[in-house]
Amino acid sequence: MSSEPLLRLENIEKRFGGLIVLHEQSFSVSAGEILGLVGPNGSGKTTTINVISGVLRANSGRILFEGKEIRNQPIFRIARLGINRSFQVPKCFRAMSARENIEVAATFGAHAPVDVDAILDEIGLLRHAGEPAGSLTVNQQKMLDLGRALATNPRLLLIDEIGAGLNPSELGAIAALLKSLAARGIALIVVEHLLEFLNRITDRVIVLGAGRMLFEGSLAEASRHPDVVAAFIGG
Amino acid sequence: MRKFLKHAWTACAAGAVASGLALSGGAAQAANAPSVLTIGTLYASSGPFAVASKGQFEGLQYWADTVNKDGGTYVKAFKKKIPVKIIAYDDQSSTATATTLYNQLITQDQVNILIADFGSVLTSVGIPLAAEHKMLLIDPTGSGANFFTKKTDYLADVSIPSSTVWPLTLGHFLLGQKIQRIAIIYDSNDFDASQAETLKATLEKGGVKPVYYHGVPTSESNYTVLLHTIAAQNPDAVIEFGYAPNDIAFLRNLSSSGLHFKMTFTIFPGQLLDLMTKNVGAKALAYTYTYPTPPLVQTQKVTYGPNTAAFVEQFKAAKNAEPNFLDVAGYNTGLVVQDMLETAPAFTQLSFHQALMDMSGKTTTLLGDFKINENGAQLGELFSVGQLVPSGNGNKMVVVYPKEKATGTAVYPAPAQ
Amino acid sequence: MRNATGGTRYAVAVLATLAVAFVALPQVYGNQSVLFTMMTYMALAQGLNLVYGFTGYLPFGYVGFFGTGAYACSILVTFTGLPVLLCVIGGGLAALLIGLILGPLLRLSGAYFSIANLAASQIIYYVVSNEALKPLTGGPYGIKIDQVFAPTASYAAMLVVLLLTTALAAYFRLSRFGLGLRAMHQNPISAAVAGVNIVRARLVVWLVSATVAGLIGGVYAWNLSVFYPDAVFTLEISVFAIVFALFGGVGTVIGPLLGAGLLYTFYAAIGVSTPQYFQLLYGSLIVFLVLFLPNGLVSLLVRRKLHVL
Amino acid sequence: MALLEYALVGGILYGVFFSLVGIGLNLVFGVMRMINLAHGQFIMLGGFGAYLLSSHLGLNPVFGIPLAVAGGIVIGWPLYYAVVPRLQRSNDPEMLSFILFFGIAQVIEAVTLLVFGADQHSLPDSALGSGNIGVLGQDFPDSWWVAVAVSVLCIGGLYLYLSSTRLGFATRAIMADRDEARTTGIDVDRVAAIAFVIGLSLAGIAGVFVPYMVGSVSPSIGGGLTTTSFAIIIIGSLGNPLGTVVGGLVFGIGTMLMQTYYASWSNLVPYALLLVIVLIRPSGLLGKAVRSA
Repeated sequence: MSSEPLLRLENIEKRFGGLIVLHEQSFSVSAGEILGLVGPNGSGKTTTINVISGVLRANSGRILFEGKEIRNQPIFRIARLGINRSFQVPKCFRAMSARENIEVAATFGAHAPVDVDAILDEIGLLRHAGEPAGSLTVNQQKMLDLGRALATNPRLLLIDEIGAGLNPSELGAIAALLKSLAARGIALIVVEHLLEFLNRITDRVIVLGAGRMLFEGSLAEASRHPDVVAAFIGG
Repeated sequence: MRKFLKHAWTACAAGAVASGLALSGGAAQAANAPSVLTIGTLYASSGPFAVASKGQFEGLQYWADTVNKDGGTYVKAFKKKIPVKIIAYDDQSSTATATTLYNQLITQDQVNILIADFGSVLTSVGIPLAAEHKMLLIDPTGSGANFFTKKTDYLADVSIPSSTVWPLTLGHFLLGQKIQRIAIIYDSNDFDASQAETLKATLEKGGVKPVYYHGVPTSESNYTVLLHTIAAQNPDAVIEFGYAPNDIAFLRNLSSSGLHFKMTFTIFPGQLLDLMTKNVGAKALAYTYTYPTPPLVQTQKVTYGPNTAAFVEQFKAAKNAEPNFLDVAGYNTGLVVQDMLETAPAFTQLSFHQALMDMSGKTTTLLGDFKINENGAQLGELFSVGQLVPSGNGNKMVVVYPKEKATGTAVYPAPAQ
Repeated sequence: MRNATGGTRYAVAVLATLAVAFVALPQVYGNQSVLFTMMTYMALAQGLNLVYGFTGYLPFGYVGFFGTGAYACSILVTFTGLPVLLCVIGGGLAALLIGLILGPLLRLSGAYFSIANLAASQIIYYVVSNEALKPLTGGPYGIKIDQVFAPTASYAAMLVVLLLTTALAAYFRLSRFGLGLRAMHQNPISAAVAGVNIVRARLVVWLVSATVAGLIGGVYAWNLSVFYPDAVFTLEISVFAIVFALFGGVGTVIGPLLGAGLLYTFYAAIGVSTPQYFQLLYGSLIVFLVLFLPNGLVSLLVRRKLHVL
Repeated sequence: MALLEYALVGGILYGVFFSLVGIGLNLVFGVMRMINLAHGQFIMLGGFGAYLLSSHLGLNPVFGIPLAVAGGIVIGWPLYYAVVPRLQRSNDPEMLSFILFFGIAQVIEAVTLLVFGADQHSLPDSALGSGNIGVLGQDFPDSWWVAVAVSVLCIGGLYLYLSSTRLGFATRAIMADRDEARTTGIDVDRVAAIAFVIGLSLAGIAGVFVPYMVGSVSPSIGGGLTTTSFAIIIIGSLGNPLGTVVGGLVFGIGTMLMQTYYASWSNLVPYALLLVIVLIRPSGLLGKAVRSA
């Protein structure tokens, strides 16, 4: 049982029309682990997250969550199984209050009762709980997006570029938060451009280039790998 | 914007007050003679029935003007003349609006006499309401076959016979001319489809089966390809039953298609000759057939009111315009009401209805014989068949059938133009 | 959700006000047809609000369900002799069935959905009014069910349907299900990620809205009792429902009621006083509304920080 | 067989004309993402313009074409700036514009009704030639051929405008992505206002020939023309002006075949086609439409 990873992708392929954006992706994540997903723009990082969370459907391959195939499941069912995500551009319910944003997820996505106040506190928005999400700053909206994901009691979290635009102290706080989530046993897949930030929270990364997995291992090793270098420089 | 809303509110309130004031006027019809006789009716200023409805309404109004010039209409129940006042609302050709407005006339204005709007569609919704409130609905032109299925005291079709019987004469004419190949194209609505059905049945009884018999949507506006399809059956006579816009499109397409038939029949040249001539051109109308209606055909001997020729003179003098059939139908409705009031011994709806029944079969107006049955259907004057024959710059109507009314003989086959 | 009980009390108050108003009004104002038509449009605006206000799908062919209900009810009266109330419910079920058949339209976005729905309503209209269906629907000759004509009973029935529709709107506004709807309306993908079954929620709302329109149509047919296909399929019915709902404010419970109530009064008033300018006034009013009050009357209340149901 | 050929040729001619009827609506939608629900009323105005010229000034109705263009400018330019930027800022421009243009349609119809009355009006047949021209042995009236020729010229002209002028290029950029276009420095409102003017002018030009193709013009014909135009542009695909030609042809041929073989069902054609195409291929024959979730 313990050898079975929480999530396993097997030969996932995704095409847009004739364009193949994900080639035969296969990797896995275990509970409590933080996996980094790096690569240049257009390398398929966000597409990978979209495919796992059900926002996009893979054309072939298998996605196994706790050994069960979830590839053709609708988004909401994947969410209820315990996979959730944040968005690169936060997608909040702008006319609803911060609290209501969390309540939606707590009501529909979680199996067990959720302490909404605790989540608001965790993402630093308790004081803004009554304000409409649309009036929050972009960074606050990012946190709200994350909070919305947390309110579904996820066991796998997909984090899409949460660091962009944050100052060092905010980055530090986020890093601490993500690590504490992992410590609770939540698996995380973190898409990030800020390698230094990534280096702080993860010891395993997957490097994507043009939809292919170029490398899997530590970030330090990755920077020495010729394919990776070529992909980033555009060679 | 708040200001704007405030205005809207004020307008709203003002409207409500104004209508409230207007409504309080017509109340209380007691044993004492009212100072003015209220006649409620509807018309449509816009929408598909506007042209016809406004014609009918003008005719009725003209009648009211004429009697008021004489000090009103004589009411037997009160043994004196009382002026009439027409209360009319605009239903915009909408049945939903017509429903509320019929009710307005009955319950708020409490009119003495209730007259329906033009045509079956706008008449239909008034029928149950009138019956519910025990009002006699005087129905000038609503001739849906559905209306007259059982005995009623509250409905009387006074000006035109049910469209079901319109083509009887036409059918006999076609049989009499021994025309074998007949094409019938009609619009899928009550008015036209019921005529097509009657004509087909009449022809089949005479042993003639139409070579083409198809309904088209009432919205049909281009007949070019249809005409070609019809022509492929080599018909001698083509009968098109439509509303005025259909007839216009049909005749225009026919004249520009280069096709020619020995006989072509449409409905509206006989009712709205000016409109049709303006839109189709006199040349395209030449030698086509239609149901000629007053004032294009004249009723000389009447038992009540002016005869057709006299009416046309009066109307032209007063309105500076030629009356069309719908003006006549509206005016005739007024005349029938007038005769009814002169003979009804009591001022009640039932007495009114009885008066109409008593008049039935004994009355002839400018529109012809007046005859209704106990279901309220009009059985009077059947339409004859007429042909438009070139005369000067336009066409003149020649009644070609039945014989006793004929003013000439049919030019058959029609010469190619 | 903290206001749930307050909201419920508010909803009960709205329902009670409606009920009292429409029971009392005929005592002081004798033109019951105006009141009946007003209720019809209030219910239609509310029914349309269920789907437009809570999902953002504008059903331009809403009249298709209304007409379906009217005809299904009339056909049942004509051929089965069932009690008329059952026939009205039959009208609702027929509209539900049509809604189910048209369910795949929900895959379309914005304008496509509206127009495809419009096309569907026209198809129903043309089929019902086609001569080939004369034995069943009366085709172009119209249908007549005056054997059950009962203005007072149908008035009461319309009031019940109006209350039902309004209660549904309140449910959509206040319940857990409604919370999901609001989230979905604002951002369908986030709502799905938050666990809302958006496909099912949309379909449920769509079917409920369709059924309601069918019930309204059934009662309307009962009240008219003699009518032609145009009377229950005219596009004007959709348009009025849309304009009324928008005028009041969609996505709320009281908005469509206010909108239909006020605007229909306005309609009836100018229809009686200055009919020749009616269409002009009405058209201009719509233009002004969209430009200056796009979120409806209730937005004025919201701007003053008043709680709106 | 002759019947089939006649229906096909007739359907093509009718369809080409109806492409012109629909194309203005589609251009406006493509550029503004707004549905001009008053489209049919603008067509109707074009018809009345030609009627005025013909009946009061004794001019040939084809002079209605420059009049339609002038009308498009005089009405379209101020109308665009009065309402569109304001609507674009609202929370649901697509749906609010739908309703706004419905209001405008009502106003136009009401004013026309007050000025001209509810009667049908038509134009003299002889003005566009009273003979017939045949193709493949199938004769059609001269007026059809003139209408078709004008339609082809207008659609061709629009194609050239979009494909080979700077403004046309900017127009296509806006159709592809309004915001992106704005960031590249295109004066979106100016380009879109021009497209709106072109859309209304094309509607007006179509209106000049409406009395020939559908018998007559009257204030109440606008609504029906709008719905037919909708069907045509959806069959083609919303926002793709050239798809409209495909839509027009499908509509024209479908209608004429139905008229020939199942006349009473012919009014179902545009709607049934629309529904079937939208369900099988939601993007129309040339485009995209499915929402992302």
